[in-house]
Amino acid sequence: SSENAVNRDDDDTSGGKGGGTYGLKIAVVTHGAAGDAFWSIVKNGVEKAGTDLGDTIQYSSDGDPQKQAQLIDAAVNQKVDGLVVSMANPDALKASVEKAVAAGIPVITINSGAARSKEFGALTHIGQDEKVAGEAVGTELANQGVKNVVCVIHEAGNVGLEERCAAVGATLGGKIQNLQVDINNLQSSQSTIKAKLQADTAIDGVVTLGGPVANVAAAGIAEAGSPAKLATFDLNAEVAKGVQDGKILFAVDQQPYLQGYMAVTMLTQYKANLNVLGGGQQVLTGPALVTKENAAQVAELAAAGTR
Amino acid sequence: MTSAVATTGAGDERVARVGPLTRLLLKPELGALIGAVLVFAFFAVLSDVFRSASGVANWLDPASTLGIMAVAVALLMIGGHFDLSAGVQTGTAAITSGILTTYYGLNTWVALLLSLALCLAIGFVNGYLVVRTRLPSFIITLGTFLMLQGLNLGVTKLVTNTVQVNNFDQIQGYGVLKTIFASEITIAGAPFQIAIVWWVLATILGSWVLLRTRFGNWIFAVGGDLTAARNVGVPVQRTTIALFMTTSFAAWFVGTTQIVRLTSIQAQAGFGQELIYIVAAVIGGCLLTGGFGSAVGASIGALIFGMTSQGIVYAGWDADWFKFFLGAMLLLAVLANQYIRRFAEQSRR
Amino acid sequence: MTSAVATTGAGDERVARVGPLTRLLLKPELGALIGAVLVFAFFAVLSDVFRSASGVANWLDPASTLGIMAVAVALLMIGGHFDLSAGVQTGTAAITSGILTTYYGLNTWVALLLSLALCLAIGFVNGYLVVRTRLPSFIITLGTFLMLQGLNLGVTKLVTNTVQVNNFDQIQGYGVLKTIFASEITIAGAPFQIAIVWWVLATILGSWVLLRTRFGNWIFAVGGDLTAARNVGVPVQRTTIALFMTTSFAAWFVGTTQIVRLTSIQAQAGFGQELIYIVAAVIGGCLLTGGFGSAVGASIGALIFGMTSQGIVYAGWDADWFKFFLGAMLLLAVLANQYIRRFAEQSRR
Amino acid sequence: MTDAPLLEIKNLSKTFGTVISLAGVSTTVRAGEVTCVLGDNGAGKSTLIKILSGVHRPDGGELLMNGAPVSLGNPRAALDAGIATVYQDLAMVSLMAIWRNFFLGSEPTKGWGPFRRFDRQKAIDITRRELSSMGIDIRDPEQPVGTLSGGERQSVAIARAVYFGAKLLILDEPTSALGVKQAGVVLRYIAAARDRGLGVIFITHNPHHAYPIGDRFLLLNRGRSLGDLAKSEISLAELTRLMAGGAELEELAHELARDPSTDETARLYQEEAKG
Amino acid sequence: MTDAPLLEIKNLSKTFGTVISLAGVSTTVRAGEVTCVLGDNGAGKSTLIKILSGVHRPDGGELLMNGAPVSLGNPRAALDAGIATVYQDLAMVSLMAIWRNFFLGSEPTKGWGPFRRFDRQKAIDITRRELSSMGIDIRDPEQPVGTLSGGERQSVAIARAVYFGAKLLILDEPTSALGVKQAGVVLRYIAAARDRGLGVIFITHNPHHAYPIGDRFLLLNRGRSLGDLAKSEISLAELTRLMAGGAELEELAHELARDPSTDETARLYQEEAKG
Ligand SMILES: Nc1ncnc2c1ncn2[C@@H]1O[C@H](COP(=O)(O)OP(=O)(O)OP(=O)(O)O)[C@@H](O)[C@H]1O
Ligand SMILES: Nc1ncnc2c1ncn2[C@@H]1O[C@H](COP(=O)(O)OP(=O)(O)OP(=O)(O)O)[C@@H](O)[C@H]1O
Ligand SMILES: [Mg+2]
Ligand SMILES: [Mg+2]
Repeated sequence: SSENAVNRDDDDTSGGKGGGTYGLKIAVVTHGAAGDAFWSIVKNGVEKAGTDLGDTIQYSSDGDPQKQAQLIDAAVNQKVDGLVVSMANPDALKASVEKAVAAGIPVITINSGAARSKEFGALTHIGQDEKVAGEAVGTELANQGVKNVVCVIHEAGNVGLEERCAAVGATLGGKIQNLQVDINNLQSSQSTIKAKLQADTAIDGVVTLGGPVANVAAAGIAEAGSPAKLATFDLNAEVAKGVQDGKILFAVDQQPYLQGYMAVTMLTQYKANLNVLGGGQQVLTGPALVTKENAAQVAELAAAGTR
Repeated sequence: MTSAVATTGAGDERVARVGPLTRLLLKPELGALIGAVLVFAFFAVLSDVFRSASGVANWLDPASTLGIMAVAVALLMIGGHFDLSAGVQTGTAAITSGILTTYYGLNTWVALLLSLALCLAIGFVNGYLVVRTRLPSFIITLGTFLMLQGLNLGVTKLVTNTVQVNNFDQIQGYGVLKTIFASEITIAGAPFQIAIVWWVLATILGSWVLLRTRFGNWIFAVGGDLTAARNVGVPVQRTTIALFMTTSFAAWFVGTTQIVRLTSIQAQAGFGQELIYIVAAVIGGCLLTGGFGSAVGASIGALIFGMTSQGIVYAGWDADWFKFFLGAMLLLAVLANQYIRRFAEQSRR
Repeated sequence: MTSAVATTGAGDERVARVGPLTRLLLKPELGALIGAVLVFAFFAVLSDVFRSASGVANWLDPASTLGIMAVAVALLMIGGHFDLSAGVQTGTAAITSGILTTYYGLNTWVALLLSLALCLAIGFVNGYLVVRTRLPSFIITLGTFLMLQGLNLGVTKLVTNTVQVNNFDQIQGYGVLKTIFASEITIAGAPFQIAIVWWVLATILGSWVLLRTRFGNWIFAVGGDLTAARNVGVPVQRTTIALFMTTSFAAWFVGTTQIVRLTSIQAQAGFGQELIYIVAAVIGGCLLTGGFGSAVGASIGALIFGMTSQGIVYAGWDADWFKFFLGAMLLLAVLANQYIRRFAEQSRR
Repeated sequence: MTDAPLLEIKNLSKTFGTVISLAGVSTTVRAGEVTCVLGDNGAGKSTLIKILSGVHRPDGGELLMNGAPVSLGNPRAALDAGIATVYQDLAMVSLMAIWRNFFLGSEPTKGWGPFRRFDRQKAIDITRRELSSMGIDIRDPEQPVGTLSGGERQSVAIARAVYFGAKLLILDEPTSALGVKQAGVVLRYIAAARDRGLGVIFITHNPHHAYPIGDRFLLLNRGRSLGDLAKSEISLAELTRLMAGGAELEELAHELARDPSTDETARLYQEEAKG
Repeated sequence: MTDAPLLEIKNLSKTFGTVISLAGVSTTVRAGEVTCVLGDNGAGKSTLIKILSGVHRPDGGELLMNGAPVSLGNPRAALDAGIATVYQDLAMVSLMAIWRNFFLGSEPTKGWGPFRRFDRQKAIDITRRELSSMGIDIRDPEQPVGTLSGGERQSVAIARAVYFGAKLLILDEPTSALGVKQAGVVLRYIAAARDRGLGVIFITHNPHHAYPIGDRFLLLNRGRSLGDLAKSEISLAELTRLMAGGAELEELAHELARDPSTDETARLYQEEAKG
């Protein structure tokens, strides 16, 4: 019964094989946990750029700043041609990034750490702080009349997630409280969200910080019979569907694919041609809001892991 | 020699009398049960939603899947072993079923059987390596834990290009699966998950096996004194492997429940849960060194954990301090449990 | 009776002869050492950067801080206990020093002493609860682990409004701290972290304490047979508490190294590391049940772990499969270790 | 077949690491006879019986049961061959109840298929009966074995082996921790087993326990055989002398007493030594 | 002070959960004398000595040392009061080397301040010397105790207690696992300790071991005292009878033998019983 194969790719959204022959070796060192939805899209982006341009990509990541610094050191040791780094904790990476720059390796920072990028000697920064995306969510929710928000943190103490929640609160103008759930046990996360809504019926908005949590939050809101509106960071196929169905008000998309793809492309162009897009100014990849109007278009792409 | 045949049982002058209450208090599960009652009372006072039917249904839900795993893990722990790969195996089960159906179009039941076979095979390998190498199960299952974690992510990425498998609700036969694994039973107006029923059944089965079968006797023996067990002819290797496979079966069951409930599964699902299973078993009175414990106790441990983690939310405490409260509650529960047992032991003189 | 006084030592007809090589192979650390050599050889073949001076400096770096903790944790494990809170205590130490200086303006040295005192107090509480309640240390330190995790986050958020403490390099005396905790020593053109020196010293000290002091004798006894140790008058409680405090001291040292190196610290720092410490100790031959193991072994375990985790990067393997390779390497290392010991035991006949 | 002894041990040897525990030891055990193994501490007695009960595998030598070579790869194999053993370290699980230990590895079951279960009541009843017929009056079969006194534990182990022993019963110092009464009961048990036609291997340090009941005596010293003799070839006095030297015993009694001249024990030992 | 006995035990009692182990037991131990505690299995002998060595705390009764009441809260306190014990379960750590076990809890040190360390060489030398003077020829003091034979382990425990015993030496069935030779050595040790002026409490099931050396006999039965007698008040025959009944022993010897009429052991037991 091959009708079971509801997820089989029928058309390829990856955009051809590419024919680049740059042959550079580029290391990408991020702070995203292995298996994190957002960072897996970034990884897809850098790898696609690698195939398109004919570069060799070495992607590694660790949420612990010291380990991330050691991974950068390892890349520098290997004398890579370019380095892409996300800086959730810039201070911790300072020494390692500067060492790379000193070794003559061009560095581009992505996602977080925009403010310190220049100082450490990076060519440019792609993407924006979580703050910008968070503020966009807060503003939009305020526009929708939401006043009492619970922000669902799925990894306690994660710098990026905390920044997102704080930024939502900054522009919301209402009350915001955090709620902790376990991303690795979504079923119990759903119970926890439900418990929060049952316990505090004044809540009229829920913000989740990743696609998978958004889906269980939607189910939790429904089961608790709460009127709360749901917004989320980051996309995945189910989120796109949820937005289409009206279960999710909107999703904010930082276009992680682009952060990865562009970083590799710009490094390649720099090595080949000493080009720097924006002349060293920060290059923004978002935030783009995915709402009911445009959700249908990105659903397919999200399922393919590029949005 | 006047062979002093026993005046059977009753009325030995060397045996002091003991009240039935004290006797009850001495059972390990009962200490845990009192801990559970305390935790319940505590949160019930703080929040009336917590003690409402829908509140109870809500916190019984996470307790139920945790409880099913805790019972299997308790059996394994009584048998003297750990399974650090138990958590990720729930993910492996769900991911395998999901990919086989939604990507490779296999028949739903065939796919479920294949993922069950895979889990049992993993359990077998865990057990086989443990008995053959005589290395601690902690280190062996740590190896399989890491490998499965990598496999779950690597395979999911490879097949789906994302880190999750979706649309499980669109396969044929999903309705039946939903009835078995994820239907709801309405009691007092609140929807109770069917997993709660499975949990109760698992506890009864686990208890029965432990206390009423020869396999149960072997479990206690293997965990209590491996050399002695081997010397009296207990099939040590078979028992150990069977225990690991039981844990894997439970992981398959819970993993399937998850993908049916959520209709999708994350590559990292289940990661880190293995410790919570062990915690539930230990709160319920299982010895970490093996040879002692009970299935009922492990279930109550799961209940305490479920109530505490949801109760903190009902009580409306600051999320930043969530782990602090969780830790404090756990510590208080086990300390209370211990104190009650000591007290009972004192008073039985 | 002709009191058969011993023909001292040498030349007992019941003792078979054994080569010095076999004797060497039987030491637990040596098995681990061979595992380490295998892992090194493996990655050295795959990547020439791995075996270059700068490569070595790079993978010795994570091994060093892990190794310092692993030695302390090994002592604790030989004494029959676990400390699940060891990882987060590194965070607690660094956060306390960071907040006390950069937010409350305390003198650097006073702040460091206060955070040391705090860590030692945590270790004391862990040990005290374990000896008083006689509950397994696993469950007690799980409680403190969760509580500290909550405290680290809660306090950091409360004081800084963010989840990290920054600008530690701007406190007075930072230069001295940097020299002690985070300076680099250049050998063969590659910068080696001073933590490596501390690691070596910690290993030597740990080994010396274990094998050459009475405290070391007590550690083996307490972990090997608690009742026997108590019966012959070993100060069981004091020994246990001292072991927990030693682990806390190591956590303080490593935490301080971190904040000095990174000049900032995150609220979740150290979380999850506790298991890796235990893994390193176990790879190095420590028994999970206590009473057996060595500091050198634990250090080699840390080395294996450090080489493997960095080696996978040097080998250029796909990060999605990282955990898979890590697990496979660990399993291979312990299996090789075990195989070598078996082989040595066979051949010594 | 009829002529072959129940068990024949030929040139058995065993080395642990650097330690040679057993070197070329031979003896025979016949059905309906008791073979006593005697020897100093560390002579290798326990090692010998551990090989016979499948715990250790020998490094050299041969085992014949009823004339046919057997290999006892594990304790289960030995049990299945009808060999039941009381180990010196008893092989009991301290945390488990007496009745569970009694039937460990040979649990009686009732019911069928998936409902086959441990027949608890039967197990408890048999345990109580077997122990009380040994003069051990257990208060509660649910008591964990770990809380029994040394001698009580020993009695449980012996009762178990006697109950399950089919062809060959091995007892490693079963009487050492026992009171005079209980030791008497054990010797009676051994005699009863022998009279039922079982072969028995009995290890002891007490010549007074060994001689009355033994039919064959294997004397070990530092892993080697000092002699393997039938009862007709040796007297109690000789046996005692071989085990310790009679003159020495006599001397000892003198030495221990404060005033040897008036001590009656000395006389007793003297007499004993004379045989 | 001079008149007060080294240790006086008054009305001691102890209950474990539902089990009454000891109920109102009294006796005295004088310096330079041996008090033997005799009794069936489970009589409460080990419980008594565990109270004396600080392992258990009594539920009732009093302990006086040199006339002054003492409370032995833990084993360290007992050791510091000069009481050294050989436990029935030996209190040794199996995984540790012989010499480490020997000095466990009382390690000799050298050096000072932070460099104070376990004096290894001294410990190893003393261990080897003390053991070989007991006739135990250890091959390697580094051997883990767990790999020693039962009797070897026993000897190490005894050698340790004798070495560290200051005022009162307690031995719980020290000879039960020992060969005839080694048992003789232990008895000699006890006599030597006594002659050095130590008080000794000696537990055994063997009247032949107890009588020659004992000055006082405490007979326990099911937790209660059957009598607390000086040597002058009792003969070996009586003692043996009290412990098991002489007639029964005789009968047993008959029973065990295949052909009682010709058996010399029966005669021997008869003689013994007559005293
Ligand atoms: N597993 C082992 N590893 C190393 N050596 C061992 C092991 N088992 C026994 N030995 C050694 O073999 C020798 C014989 O031991 P065994 O236990 O057979 O003696 P035994 O005759 O039973 O003595 P006892 O009368 O004291 O019980 C001893 O010296 C002992 O140290
Ligand atoms: N920790 C304990 N818990 C429960 N009961 C115990 C405990 N220790 C001893 N007992 C019980 O107390 C009684 C006396 O035990 P004890 O060990 O003192 O006997 P004993 O005279 O030394 O016997 P043996 O000669 O067999 O060594 C026994 O019946 C035993 O079951
Ligand atoms: Mg023996
Ligand atoms: Mg006793």
